[in-house]
Amino acid sequence: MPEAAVRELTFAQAIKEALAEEMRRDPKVCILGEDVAEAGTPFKVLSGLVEEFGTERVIDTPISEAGFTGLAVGAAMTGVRPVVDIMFGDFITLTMDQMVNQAAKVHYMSGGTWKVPMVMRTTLGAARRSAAQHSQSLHAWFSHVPGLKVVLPSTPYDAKGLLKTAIRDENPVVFFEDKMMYKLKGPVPAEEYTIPLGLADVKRVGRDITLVATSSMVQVALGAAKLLEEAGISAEVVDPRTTWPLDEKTIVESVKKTSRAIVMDEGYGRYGVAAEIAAVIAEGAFYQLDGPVKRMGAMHVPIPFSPPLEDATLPTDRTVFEAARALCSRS
Amino acid sequence: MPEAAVRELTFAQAIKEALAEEMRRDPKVCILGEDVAEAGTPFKVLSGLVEEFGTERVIDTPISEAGFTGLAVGAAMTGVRPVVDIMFGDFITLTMDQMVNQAAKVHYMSGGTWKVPMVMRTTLGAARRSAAQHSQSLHAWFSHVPGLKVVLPSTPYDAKGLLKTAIRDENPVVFFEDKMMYKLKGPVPAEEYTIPLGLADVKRVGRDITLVATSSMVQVALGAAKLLEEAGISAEVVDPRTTWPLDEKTIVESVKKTSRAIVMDEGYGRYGVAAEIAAVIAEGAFYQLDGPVKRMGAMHVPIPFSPPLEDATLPTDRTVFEAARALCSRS
Amino acid sequence: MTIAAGSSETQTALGVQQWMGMYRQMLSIRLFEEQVNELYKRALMPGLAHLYSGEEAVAVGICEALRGDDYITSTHRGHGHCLAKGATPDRMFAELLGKEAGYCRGKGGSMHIADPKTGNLGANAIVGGSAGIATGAAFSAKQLKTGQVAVCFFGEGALGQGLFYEVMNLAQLWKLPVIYVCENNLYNEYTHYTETTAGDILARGTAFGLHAESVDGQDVRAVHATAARLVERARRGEGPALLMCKTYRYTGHHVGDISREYYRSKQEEQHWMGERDPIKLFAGWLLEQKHAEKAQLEGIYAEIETQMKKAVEFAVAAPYPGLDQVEQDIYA
Amino acid sequence: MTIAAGSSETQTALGVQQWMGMYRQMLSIRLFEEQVNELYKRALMPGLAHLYSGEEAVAVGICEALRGDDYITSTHRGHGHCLAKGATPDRMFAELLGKEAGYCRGKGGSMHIADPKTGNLGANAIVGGSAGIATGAAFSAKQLKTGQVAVCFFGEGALGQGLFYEVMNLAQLWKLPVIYVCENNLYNEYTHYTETTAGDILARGTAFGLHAESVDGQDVRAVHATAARLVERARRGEGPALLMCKTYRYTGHHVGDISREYYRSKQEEQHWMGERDPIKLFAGWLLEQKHAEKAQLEGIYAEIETQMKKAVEFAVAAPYPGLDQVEQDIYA
Ligand SMILES: Cc1ncc(C[n+]2csc(CCOP(=O)(O)OP(=O)(O)O)c2C)c(N)n1
Ligand SMILES: Cc1ncc(C[n+]2csc(CCOP(=O)(O)OP(=O)(O)O)c2C)c(N)n1
Ligand SMILES: [Mg+2]
Ligand SMILES: [Mg+2]
Repeated sequence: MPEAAVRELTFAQAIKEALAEEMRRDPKVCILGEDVAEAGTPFKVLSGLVEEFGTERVIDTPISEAGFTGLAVGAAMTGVRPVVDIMFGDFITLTMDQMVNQAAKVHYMSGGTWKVPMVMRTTLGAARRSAAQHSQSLHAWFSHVPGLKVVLPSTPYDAKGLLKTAIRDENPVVFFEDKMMYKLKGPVPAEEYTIPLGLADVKRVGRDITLVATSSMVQVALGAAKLLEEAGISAEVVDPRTTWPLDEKTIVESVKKTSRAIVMDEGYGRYGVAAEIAAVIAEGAFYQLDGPVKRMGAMHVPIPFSPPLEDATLPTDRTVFEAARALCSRS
Repeated sequence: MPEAAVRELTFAQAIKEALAEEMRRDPKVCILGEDVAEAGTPFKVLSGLVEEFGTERVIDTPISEAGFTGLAVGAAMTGVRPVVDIMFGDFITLTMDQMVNQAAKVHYMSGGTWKVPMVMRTTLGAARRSAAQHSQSLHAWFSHVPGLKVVLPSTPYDAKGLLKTAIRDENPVVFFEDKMMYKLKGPVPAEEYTIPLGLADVKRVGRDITLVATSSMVQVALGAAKLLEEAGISAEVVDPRTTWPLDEKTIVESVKKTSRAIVMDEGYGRYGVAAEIAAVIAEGAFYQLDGPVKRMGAMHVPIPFSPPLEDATLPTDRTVFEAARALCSRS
Repeated sequence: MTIAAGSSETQTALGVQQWMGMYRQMLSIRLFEEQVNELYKRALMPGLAHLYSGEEAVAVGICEALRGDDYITSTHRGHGHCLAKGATPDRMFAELLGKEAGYCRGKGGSMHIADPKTGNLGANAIVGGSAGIATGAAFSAKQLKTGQVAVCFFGEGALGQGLFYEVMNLAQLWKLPVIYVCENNLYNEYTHYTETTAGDILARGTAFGLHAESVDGQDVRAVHATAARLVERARRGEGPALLMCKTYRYTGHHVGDISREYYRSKQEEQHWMGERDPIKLFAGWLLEQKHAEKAQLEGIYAEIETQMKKAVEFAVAAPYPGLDQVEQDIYA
Repeated sequence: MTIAAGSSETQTALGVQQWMGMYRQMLSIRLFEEQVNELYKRALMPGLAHLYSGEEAVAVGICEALRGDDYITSTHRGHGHCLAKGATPDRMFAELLGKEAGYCRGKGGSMHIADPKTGNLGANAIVGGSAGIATGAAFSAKQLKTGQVAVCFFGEGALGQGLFYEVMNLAQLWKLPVIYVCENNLYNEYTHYTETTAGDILARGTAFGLHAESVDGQDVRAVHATAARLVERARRGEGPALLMCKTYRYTGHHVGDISREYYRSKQEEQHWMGERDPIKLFAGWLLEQKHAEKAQLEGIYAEIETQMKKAVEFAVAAPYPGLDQVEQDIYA
C-alpha cells in the first residue's frame, strides 16, 4: 500500500470505483446480475452505476445464475466484456457447468482461437447469521480448475486494483468479495493504478512466523500479529491475493525466513485452499521449517445459523495468536 | 483382500453385483439415470439389472442431471434409497447445487431430523480420447464439502464392498468409478461382505517409501512399486479408498515408517485431493519425513484430446518410479 | 354461498369449525410475522427474515387441503408455510433466534425450518432449490404407494431457475403427485416480475403437460377449493399440477427493506392492504355468513396475540445450543 | 415450384447455383461421415465420433440462411454443422485425429471443432451446454449492433437441461437475435425421446414467448425457407425463435453403437433411409426441376469422394502437436 495515499474508501466503494472507471474506459464492459441496477445489489455495492451507465450496461437479470453466466461466456467470446454478479458465493453451485466445462476450457479446447474475457464477482464469508446456504466460501473449487483465475482481495486498495486488472484480463476471472468487509475502510489513491494477478502482498513484515492469510482472514491475521507483537513474537502476514495464479515464491521465501507457518483461509477446513498452500510450503520450505505447517480457517462443518455456533466455526485474533505462540515456543 | 478368494470379477461386474445384492435385500433401493435400463449405461455396467428389477426400479431419466439428482434428494428424505447414475464425472457440475446446498446440508440444517441416504455413482479418469469435457476427475470438489462422503474404489473387491456400504449409509455418498478400470479383473468372494468407509487399505507393504494413491493411480503405484523393487527400493502402497472420511492414521503411520512419500491422484494438480493428503502427511509425519512430500497426478491443464498430449498429462509406472528413486536417493 | 369478489372458483363446503380454524391460522401467521418484525427492531433477531404478511391465504388455503402426512417444501419466505403445516410458534421463534429449542436446534434459522412430524421437508434459502426435493417426495409416495402428496411452494422468482423445468418434466412423465404452487407476489426482491419473466407463467406448466391454473391468492376459500381439487387429482394418480396464486407481500423483501419507493409505490401497497387483505376479506365473509360474530373474532385476535407474545418470551429466554453442537449432525 | 412431399412450407426461390451449392454441402457431410466411420473401423481414430448422416438437410438448410459472420454453436454430433458453416474437411479430419493441423491444434477432437473465421463458436460435448453461449453471442450482436444472428443447434435430448429454459427466457426478455434449432432425431442416445419428453416441444418455446415452429428436417428447401424467415425476423430485432426439425440419425449414437435393435427397429431405420433420405429427396427435386442432370450429380459425387479421401490422407499424414502444446493455451 503506497505511503502517500490519503483518500479513504470502503471496500464497497473501491469495487464500485473500479467498475465505473473500467466502464468509462471501455464501452464493451457491462454488468449482469440480479438486482444490480436500481437496487445496486442487496449489498448496495453498485448503487449509482445504473444512473451513470444506463440499463443497457447495468442489467437486471432473472434469477437464472446458470443462464446469465452462460450468456456471459458467449458474450465474452464475441466482443462484450461482461462482469457477472452472483449475489452469494453459495450460488456458484448453479454456474459450475458454465464456468468449468465452458468458460475455463473454451480457449484450450479451441486450440487458442476463442477467448473468454469475463469476470464473475461473487461473495464469501460467514458471520452474517445467514445459515448454511448463504455463508460459504467456495473459492477452492474454482482454484482447482485450470483455465480460471481466482482473486481474493482483502483491502479496498487491493479490491480496486485487482478488479481493474481482472476486467482487462483476457480470461475468465472469478473475484470473491468478503461480505463482511464491504464497510471496511482503507486508503485508495485517486490516481489510476492496477495490481497484477499472481503477486502476493506482504501485509506485515516479521521474523518469527509467517501467517499466510486470504480474504477475510487477512484482518484476523493482522489482529493476531498485533497480539503476538505484544508477546514478543514478530509475525509476517502474507496475502496471496490470488489463489491462481499463485505467488508461491513470496510465500515460500517468507517461510524460509521465519521457519514457521500458519495458513488461514475461510473455506471449509478440508481439501481447500489452505491445503494447497500448506503443501506448497511444506514442499518449498521443507529444510527450513522448524515445525509442521498449521492450517486454520473455517471448521469442516456446514455453517450453523445460531450465533454462538457460527462464531465458533471461525478463527479469531486470539485463537490464531495462541496457535502461533504455541508453534513458536515449540522449537 | 482375503487369501481364499478365487472367483474373479471385472470391476464393472463387481459394481453390478453390489447393486443387485442391495436391491434384492432392500426393495427401497432404486437406480435413476440416463440410459441405465435397457442400455445398461454406455459402459454397460448395469446390463441385466432392469431385467431382474424392472423399469420401476431401474429408471431411465431425461438428460436432467440437476433434476433427477434433486429428485433423489427428496426421495431419499422420504423413504426411498436412490442410487443416481451420472454418466461422466464431468457432469457433476450440473448437480452441485442439489448435492452441496441440499443433500450435504439437509441433515445439519434440520438439526439432525431429516436424513438423505442416497448414493451418486459417477466416473473419473482420462485416457479415453474423450477430451476436456469427458475426462475430468472432479472428486476434490465433493471431498471439500462437509456432509458428503466420497468413495474412490480401485479394485473390483473394494468396489463391491464399498458400494454396498455406501448404499446402506444414511448419508449422501458420492462414488467415483474410473472408466478405464471397468474391465480390470480381480478376486471377489462369492460370500457377502462389506467394507467400512474411512478405512485405508495397504495395497502393498514396503519399507522405503510410501506411495499414497487413489482410484486410477493405485495400479500405477503398484506398477511403479514393482519397478522400484527391481531397483532395490521397497515401496508401500496405501490406498485411502475414501477421501472423506479420510483414514489419516494409516497414511501417516505408513509415512512415519518409510519417511518418504509421494501422493498420487488423477484430479487436477492444484487445490486437489493430493494437496490435502500431502498436507496431512507433512503435518502428521513432520519429524519423520526425510524429504518433502511429492505430489503426482494429472497435470494442471484441461485434458487435451490428442493422444500424445493426453498421455503426457498422466503419471506412468515409469515416471513415478523415477520420482520415487530420486526421493530415496536424495537423503 | 356467496362467492368472494374476484374469485370464480366454486367454493368447498366446509364446516364452521374448519373455516374458523383457517381463520385462526391466517391470523396466527400475521401476528407471528409482526412479532418477527418486532424482534428485528429490538435487535434481538440474528440476521434477517422475509415476512409472509399479505400472503396468508395461500399457505393456509393449500395446507388445509393436505393430510397431516402430506409433504411440503418451503422457501426463504417460509414462516407461513411452516405454521400452516402445523409448526408451533414457540419452537419457530426459538429457531429464528438460534436457540436449542428451535425446530433445527438453532442450526437452520428463519430460512430452514424443517419438521418431519408435520411433513415439512424444509424451507430453502436457494431460490427454486426445493423443487427437486418436493418432486422426490412425490416420487417416494408413488414408489412406496403411500398415497401422499407433495406441495412445492415457490415464489415467482424461482421461475428463473432451470431446475424447475427439469423436474416438471420428470413429474409429468412419471405422473408424480406433486403440486407446484407459485406464489406470485409480483416481485423478485426489488425487481418486478414482468422484467424477469417472459411469456406466460401457466403455459410454462402446460408446455410440459401439467395441469395448470391460477387463483386469487387473497381469497382463502378459492385457494382451498382449487388446492383440494388438484391435491385429490394428484392423489388419484392423475399427475402433477402448477397452481399460480396471485398475491402480494405487504412489507419489504426482508425486514431490513424499509425504503421501497424506488421499486414500488406506496399506493400499490395501500391498495393491496386496503382492498385485498386476505384476513379482512375472509373475516368479512365469516361475519356475513354468520359463521362468527365480531366479538368472537376480536377474542381470537387477543388470544393469538397473547399466545405469540408468550411464544416470543419462551424463545427469548431459551438457551443457545452448547458449542459441542457445532460438530453434531453433520452426518447421520 | 413443386412442393416436396411432407412439407407445406413456401419454398425460397434460389438460383441454381445456390441449390447446387447446398447439394454439394449435404453430400460432403455424408461422405465426410462415411470416412469418419472408415477411420474408426481402421482403428485410426482416437475415441469415438457421433455421425450426422441422415440429418444433413438441417445443418445445410439453416447455415445457408446465415451470413458468414453469423454465429453457430454445435453439439457432440457436430461435424455437419461445422462443415455447413464453412469448415474444410482436411482440417476437420486432422482435428478428429488429434493432429496439429486440426481446427483446435488437436486439443479438441470430434466434439469440440471451433473456428472464429466461420463464426463457429464451438461444438460442445455437454448436452445443452452451448445454449448459454449462443444466447450470449446474440447478446453481443445486439449490444454491439452488428446485425449478426446466432444459431444454437441442439438435439432434442437437450430439452432435458434446465439451462435451455433459463436462456430462452433471457433471449425473449431482451429480444436477442438467436434461433434455437432442435434437431429431433427421435433418440437421446438409446432412449426414445417420448420416454424423456413430456408435453409439447414447441409449447416449451411459446411458453416463454418465443416464436416456435417445426419443419420437415429431411427437406432442405423447407428447412432453408423457414430458417431464412426466422433469421431475418431475428435480425430485424423481432426476437428469438425455436425451430424444431424432424429428422433421423442413420447410424448409431456413436460409431461404436452397432447393435441397435434393443432400442429401435431395422425397419424404422430402413424407412427413413429409403423414403426420407434428405440427399435423395433433394437430388430428385433437382433432377425434376432440371436444375441438374444425373451425370452431373454423379460427377459431383465422385469429385467429393476424391476430395474426402485426399483430406483423410492429409490428416493421417499430418504430425501430432509437440508435447510442449500440453501446457499452451490454458490462458490467453
Ligand atoms: C439461487 C438463488 N439466487 C438468488 C437468491 C437471492 N434471493 C433471495 S430471495 C430472492 C427473490 C425471490 O423472489 P421470489 O422467488 O419471487 O420470492 P419472494 O421473495 O417474492 O417470496 C433472491 C433473488 C437466492 N436465495 N437463491
Ligand atoms: C449434460 C450431459 N449429460 C449427458 C451426456 C451424455 N450424452 C451424450 S449425447 C447424449 C444424448 C443426446 O441426445 P440428443 O440431445 O437428442 O442428441 P443426438 O445425439 O440425438 O444428436 C447423452 C445423454 C452429455 N454429453 N452431457
Ligand atoms: Mg416474488
Ligand atoms: Mg436426439
